[in-house]
Amino acid sequence: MPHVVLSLIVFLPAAGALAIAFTSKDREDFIKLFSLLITIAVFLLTAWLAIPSTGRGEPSTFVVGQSAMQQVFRIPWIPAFDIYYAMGIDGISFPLVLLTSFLSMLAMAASWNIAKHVKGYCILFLLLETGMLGVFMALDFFLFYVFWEVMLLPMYFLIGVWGGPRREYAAIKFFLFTLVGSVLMLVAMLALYFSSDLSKLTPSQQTAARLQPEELRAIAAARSSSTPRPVHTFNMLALAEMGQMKQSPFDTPLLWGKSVQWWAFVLLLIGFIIKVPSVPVHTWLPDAHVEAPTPISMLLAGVLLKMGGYGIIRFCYPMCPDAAYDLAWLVCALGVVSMVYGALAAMAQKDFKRLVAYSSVSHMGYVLLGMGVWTATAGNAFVSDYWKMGMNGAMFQMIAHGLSSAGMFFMVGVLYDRVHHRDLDNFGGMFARMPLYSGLAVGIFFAALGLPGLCGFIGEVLVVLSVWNYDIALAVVSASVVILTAGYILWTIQRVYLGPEYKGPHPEALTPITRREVAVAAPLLAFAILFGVYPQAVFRYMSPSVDRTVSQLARWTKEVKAPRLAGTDALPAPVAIAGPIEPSASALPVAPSASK
Amino acid sequence: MINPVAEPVSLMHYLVVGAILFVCGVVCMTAKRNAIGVLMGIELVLNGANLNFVAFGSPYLQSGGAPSLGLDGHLMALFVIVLAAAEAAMALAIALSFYNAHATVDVDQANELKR
Amino acid sequence: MGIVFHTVLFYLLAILACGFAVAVVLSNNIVRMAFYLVACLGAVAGLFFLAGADFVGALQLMIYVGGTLVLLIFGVMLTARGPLANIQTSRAQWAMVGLIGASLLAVLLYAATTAGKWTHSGQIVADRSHVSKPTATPIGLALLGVRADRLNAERTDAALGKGMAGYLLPFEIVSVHLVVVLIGAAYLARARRRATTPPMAATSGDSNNLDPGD
Amino acid sequence: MDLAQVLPLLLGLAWLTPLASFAAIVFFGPRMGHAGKGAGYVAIGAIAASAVLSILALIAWLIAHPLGGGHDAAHPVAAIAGEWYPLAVAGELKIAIGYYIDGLTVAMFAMVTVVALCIHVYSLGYMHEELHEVTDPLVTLANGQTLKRRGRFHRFFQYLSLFCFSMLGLVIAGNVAMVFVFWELVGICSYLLIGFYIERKSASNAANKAFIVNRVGDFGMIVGLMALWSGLGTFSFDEIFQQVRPAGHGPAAHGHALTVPDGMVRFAAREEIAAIYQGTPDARQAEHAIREQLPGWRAEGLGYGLLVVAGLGIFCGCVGKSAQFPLHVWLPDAMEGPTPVSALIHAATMVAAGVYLVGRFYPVFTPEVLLVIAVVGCITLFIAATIALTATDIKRVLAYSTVSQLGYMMLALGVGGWVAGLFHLFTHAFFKALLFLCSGSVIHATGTNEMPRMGGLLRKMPWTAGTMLVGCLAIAGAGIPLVIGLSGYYSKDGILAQLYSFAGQNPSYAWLFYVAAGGAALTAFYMFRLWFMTFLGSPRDEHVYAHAHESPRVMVVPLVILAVFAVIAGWNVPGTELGLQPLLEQARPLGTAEGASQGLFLPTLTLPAEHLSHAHEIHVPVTLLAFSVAVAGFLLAAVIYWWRLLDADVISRMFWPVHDFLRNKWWFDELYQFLFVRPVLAGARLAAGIDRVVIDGLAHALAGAVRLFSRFDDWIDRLFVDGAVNATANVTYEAGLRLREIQTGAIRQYVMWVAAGTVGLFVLAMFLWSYTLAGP
Repeated sequence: MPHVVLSLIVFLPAAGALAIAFTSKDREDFIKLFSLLITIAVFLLTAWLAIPSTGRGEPSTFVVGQSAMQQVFRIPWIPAFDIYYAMGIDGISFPLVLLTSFLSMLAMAASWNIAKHVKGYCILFLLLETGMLGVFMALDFFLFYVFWEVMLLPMYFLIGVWGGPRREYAAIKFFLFTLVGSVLMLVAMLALYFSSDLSKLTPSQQTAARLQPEELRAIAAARSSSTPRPVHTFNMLALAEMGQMKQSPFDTPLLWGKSVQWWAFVLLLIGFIIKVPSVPVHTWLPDAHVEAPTPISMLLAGVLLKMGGYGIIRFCYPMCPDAAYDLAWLVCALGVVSMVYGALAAMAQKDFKRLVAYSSVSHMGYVLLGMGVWTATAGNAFVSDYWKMGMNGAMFQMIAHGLSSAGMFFMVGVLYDRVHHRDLDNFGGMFARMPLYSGLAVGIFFAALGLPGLCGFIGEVLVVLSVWNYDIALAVVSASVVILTAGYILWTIQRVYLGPEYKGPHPEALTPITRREVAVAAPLLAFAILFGVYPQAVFRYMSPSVDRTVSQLARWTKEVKAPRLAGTDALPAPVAIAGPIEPSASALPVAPSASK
Repeated sequence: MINPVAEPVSLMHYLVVGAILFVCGVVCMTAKRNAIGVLMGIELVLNGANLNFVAFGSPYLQSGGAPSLGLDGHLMALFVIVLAAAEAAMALAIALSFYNAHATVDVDQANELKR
Repeated sequence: MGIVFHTVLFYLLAILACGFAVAVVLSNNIVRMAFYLVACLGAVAGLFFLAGADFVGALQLMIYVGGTLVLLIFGVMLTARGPLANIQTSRAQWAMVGLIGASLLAVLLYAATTAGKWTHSGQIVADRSHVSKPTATPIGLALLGVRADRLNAERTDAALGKGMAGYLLPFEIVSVHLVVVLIGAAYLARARRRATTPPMAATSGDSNNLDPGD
Repeated sequence: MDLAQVLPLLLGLAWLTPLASFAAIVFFGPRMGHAGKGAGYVAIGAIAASAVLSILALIAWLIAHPLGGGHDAAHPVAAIAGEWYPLAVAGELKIAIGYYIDGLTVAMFAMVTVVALCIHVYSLGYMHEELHEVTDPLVTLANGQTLKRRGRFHRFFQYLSLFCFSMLGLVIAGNVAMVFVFWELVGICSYLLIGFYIERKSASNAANKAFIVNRVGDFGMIVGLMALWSGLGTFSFDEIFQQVRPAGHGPAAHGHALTVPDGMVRFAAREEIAAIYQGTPDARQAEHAIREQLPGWRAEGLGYGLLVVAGLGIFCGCVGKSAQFPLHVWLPDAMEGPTPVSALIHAATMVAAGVYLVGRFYPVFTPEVLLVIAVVGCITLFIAATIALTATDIKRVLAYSTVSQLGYMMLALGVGGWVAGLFHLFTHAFFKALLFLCSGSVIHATGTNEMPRMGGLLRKMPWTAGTMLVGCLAIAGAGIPLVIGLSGYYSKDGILAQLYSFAGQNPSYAWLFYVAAGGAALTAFYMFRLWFMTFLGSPRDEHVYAHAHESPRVMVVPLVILAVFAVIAGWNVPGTELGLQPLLEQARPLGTAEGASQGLFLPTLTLPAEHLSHAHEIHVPVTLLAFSVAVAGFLLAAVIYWWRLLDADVISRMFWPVHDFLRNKWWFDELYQFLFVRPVLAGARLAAGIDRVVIDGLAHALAGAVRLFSRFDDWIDRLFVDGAVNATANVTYEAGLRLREIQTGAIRQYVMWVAAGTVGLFVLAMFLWSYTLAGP
């Protein structure tokens, strides 16, 4: 009963929001407690899903090691436009789902200080959680888009109502930037929809795309018809299959000599890098973070930014591989520029939260870079291992950044709750006043610094190590970011936590960290350490799917793109790429036996 | 010249009486400022209508060849009577209530909603 | 052709009914109006008998004359005090009312006298065999859902079956309606003791709350 | 039991015990005994257990591989390599946590744990005051008072335990990635311990400086790692060495000559490979063609540059960690930390990790890289030694001395003296730890770091003075020439002999030898300057002198133990070949015994094999030379600071430009401030400014334009669209107002209207539809 579990996970928060809507707004404590219980329930559900399935019979939980989509279901929703209510999870989305439910739980626990309009806050918060979870689980492009927008609106209000002094400005900025992105995404989505044609899929591809009987009938009808009419679809799996076909329906020219998939890739990429965010469309982030209340900052940095990366790996690459191959340099360059630029900008900040926000820009640059390193080229004998490493690193970096940035924002929030300012030059001496807090905070900051043994290191090092094979100059520049990162983080620690005494206002308010705050921060740090020491805990879930995506693209490069580049299609390549992917026939660049 | 008493009564006769009662009722409703008077007008109107029902349902008055309502007419009349009773009770209660509040039963004084 | 007593009786009763109705209209004294109305309704009951509607007539006497009008007279007595008993209507209004009443009467009389013309002729549906029978039993049966008078009828709706188009449901609705109305009337007309509300309750903020319990 | 199973177990346990101690102190530290005093004992217990386990491992190793086999390159002792668990796997690429154990590893374990144990015990006494509330006279609060704070005894030992864990992990690491992991961890421990006095601005600045400068080195190291990784597809030492030093290559049949691995050749020949793949449809045929081409490409030199980059990159990391020029600036500042920390981390172990890594990674370095290492080491030793001449802070003198000695090690490694360089690492660890602990004892007694305020302390603290004299003699390389000497005598002689051998082969690089020899004189000079200024002469500051006292036994005993090691570390067990030097000789990596030559870019450079330097004609003159320059340095120091025949002030005034130059540490800090720090900060401000002005400006301008257009649109709307709508509404409203007057609220009127309406309807019906109504 996959649809029950997944739907329950997605819509339980929404149901909770509905229940709260019928509760008196004066019962604030009850509402908070109820929301917390809902988020805990969602987390427990996802955690239950994470228990590896035994593999006997119909798997009810996640099957570790399976690379394909799991728990898939597709139910007609708006049949007139081929829109399905389709969900599923795989190694790419499931860790993000877990991260979302985990951070939502902690963020709700961090929301105890919210005093204004508690009822409205909790309702919007839970709606936001539904949107976030839905984005990661949706398997229908349209459904994805709906959830994407569902998540946008509560965020706007959460920033705009519960934010700081310039909240309206920040909320509108956030909203407009993201809306531009989603409009472009909508255009791309429609372009892909109207170019798609299910009847071009082979039977094995149809199975892989989980086509429903009515769709198969439509295909049969279209094929037998004297005037062939394309069968459009929003099915993400089918779109990916189509994008990687030898004669892809997305290859038709659209505008200025560029194909449909080129335009779709560019539009989608812009939409997603706004969310990531990457330079130069990142300026909404510092403002939104500075103004948003602490728990919302946690979610914004911890989950929302990940949707950009998720979108790129789920949409841009599998659906538009041709454009992705041609524009891989752009993705990499954006990533590197973001890394350097974000780190530099962070160094110049005086506002604590702004600094953390810019660190997010820098850290999310790794994600773009890791995804972009398309090393499976002819010169590398189409070996995709380095790209796999980069992609795995990028995905891991998303999880790691989700933990560390949420932690950092929470740590800033703890201070802000007490002294009500964030001026970095007016702190100091926290170690003496709040030793436990400072210990946790420094631990989390070290995780962001990329210290080995903490989660930030793994993602960064995998990404950086994978770049050299793609481009040496980019690799060197990206490696240099470790210096800048150390610079701004250590400088921050020095200014806030070290030193003889606190210099700012309200020194009397600096009470020790409460038990509730420890309960939020400690799990974050604990997971940061766990994932830093034993990253396989994440990779076991993630790698099979990531590797499969990369392998498919590598195979596509070998069988479709390389002949295209060579200007000859004479290669005896199969018509389509589908089915199980065997390890590449060619060995690693190095065969030790060869030199012995 | 036809002798009126030698002719059997036709439907028309009843209808004429009903019409007269009806008009009297309407005039009563319109002209009386007393709420009770208005009520009485209503009773007259209802009776006029009732007379019509009964006349149409009567088997003796078929000279015009009109189809008889039969028992249905009687039943309609019955319902009207009962509902009139209900209406009278209700209206009187309202009138009393109004009287308690305003110490008058002049319907022209009942114009609070207009203000 | 001799005198048809039925006709004579009709004229008599008709004149009585109309006369008393006019008297109700013209009278200014509310008590007298009530009396005239009683007489008028009694005459109408007579007309019902004449038309063969014995049960309706009986009920007319019982409910109207014996019930409703008693109720009305109670109302009169409760509200009629001194100068308030007769509230004068202006002459201009009378003129207006008269004009409209006369034209309405004209229209209705025209309609009544031409009734035969606009009804379809030649279709006498009712079975004459039971006309002389009393109507109370068939009406009672009809109120219970059985149309004894239609048992032999040819035209019935197929869905209902012969004799099965009675008035059980309307009857029930009417009875419930009556109960509701009476309870509502009793509630509306109950004595209010607003003046005796204690000052504490008046200041407690819910003095405008129409709570029947106080 | 099988050694391949026992050693990983023993060393793994020795590695993890300090981690357990760290975890225990993190969670229960403040509650351990009075004011966390128990934490010290926990940490000492852990490191003692580590030491025992390490020595057991050493014994096991020596039993399995007895020393004395000579330079048997044909049958090298195989290292024990394996992996514990993977960190990340991508296709056939894998990064894992593993181990690589050979003689060097075992020896390092024993050295690190023993020195650390001594220092732990010493710290028990040195950090004693952290048990109470501490008054820090160096920190002044805003209200003018000096800082009073709670003691942080347990935290100190917590960091020490973490450091020991990280350092041992670095040593046992089975691959370069794991080395990097622990490289960073020792870095952060160093950061935490340098900044132990968090209230002092200078301390936190120094900590930041140390970490960031190290990160600069790490940047280079990452570049090296990337080159290595992309070329070889593995980080494991074992596999790297197999690929770089394949059997059967080289002059001798058993010679493992340096070979550019296939992967690097392929990486450099990407365009050719792409061409082959595009010309050959079948992947297997293409692979075959590529394999045939590989030797040719290698002969063309493809991929050699990548190997050089990899070597230089790795060395870059070592430069940072071992404080070599140009990244040496952090180490002297790191003396802000407590003195035991300086002894353990910044003298004996962590800073030697760079040297250790160069030694470990030795087979991968091409002659060009080795030359760079040698030159950097040489420059470092000279610069640091000169700065040490004028420093007055006792710890800074030792710090520069450390930098200089590390330079010696690098220099030795760079000219092919693998054993010499690493041997010096070990001996240096003992005597430099000893020297630092002695200086700590002095500081503990006098409360000051400044040597000009000391003097005549010999009478007050004889034990400290005695052991420190041993240390000075050891570092100066004292001994009876050609007969016997302290540990430094052997190691320094080894370095100079190899240099001499190298200079003989490469006359154009002979200056390396002269600088090193001169450095030996400088070493003797500044060390004895330190000792004389501190312990001899008359007290210069009566207050300090009166305050001084010998340290408690808990601090003196480690001094004595270390002094013993400083004396004997260079000796073999009499009558046998059992000693440090033979152990290292046994651990010599593959293919390095024959020396190296014929680099692609420097074909004339030749690194002589190390055993050549043991030849009599090299060994004897070098030993005598080294002894004489050391004596010269000692005599000069004695003339100035002991016998006072020359006045130091007069000399410094005479050579004031040189003196100023050295006092200001060659202006390195200022130079870097100007060259790097300020431009980066300016870049940061620029980036923030671009965000604020350009990008946000653009967004705001766009928003403004849209709002302007919307205002225009609004005007259109109000004029036309709204006009029409409003007009409709107004008309309706007016009509409503009129109609409202009919609503009198009078029931009677309503009835009248109904009646009138009925009449009207009837009339209308009769006139219009009379025929219809009347029927036929």
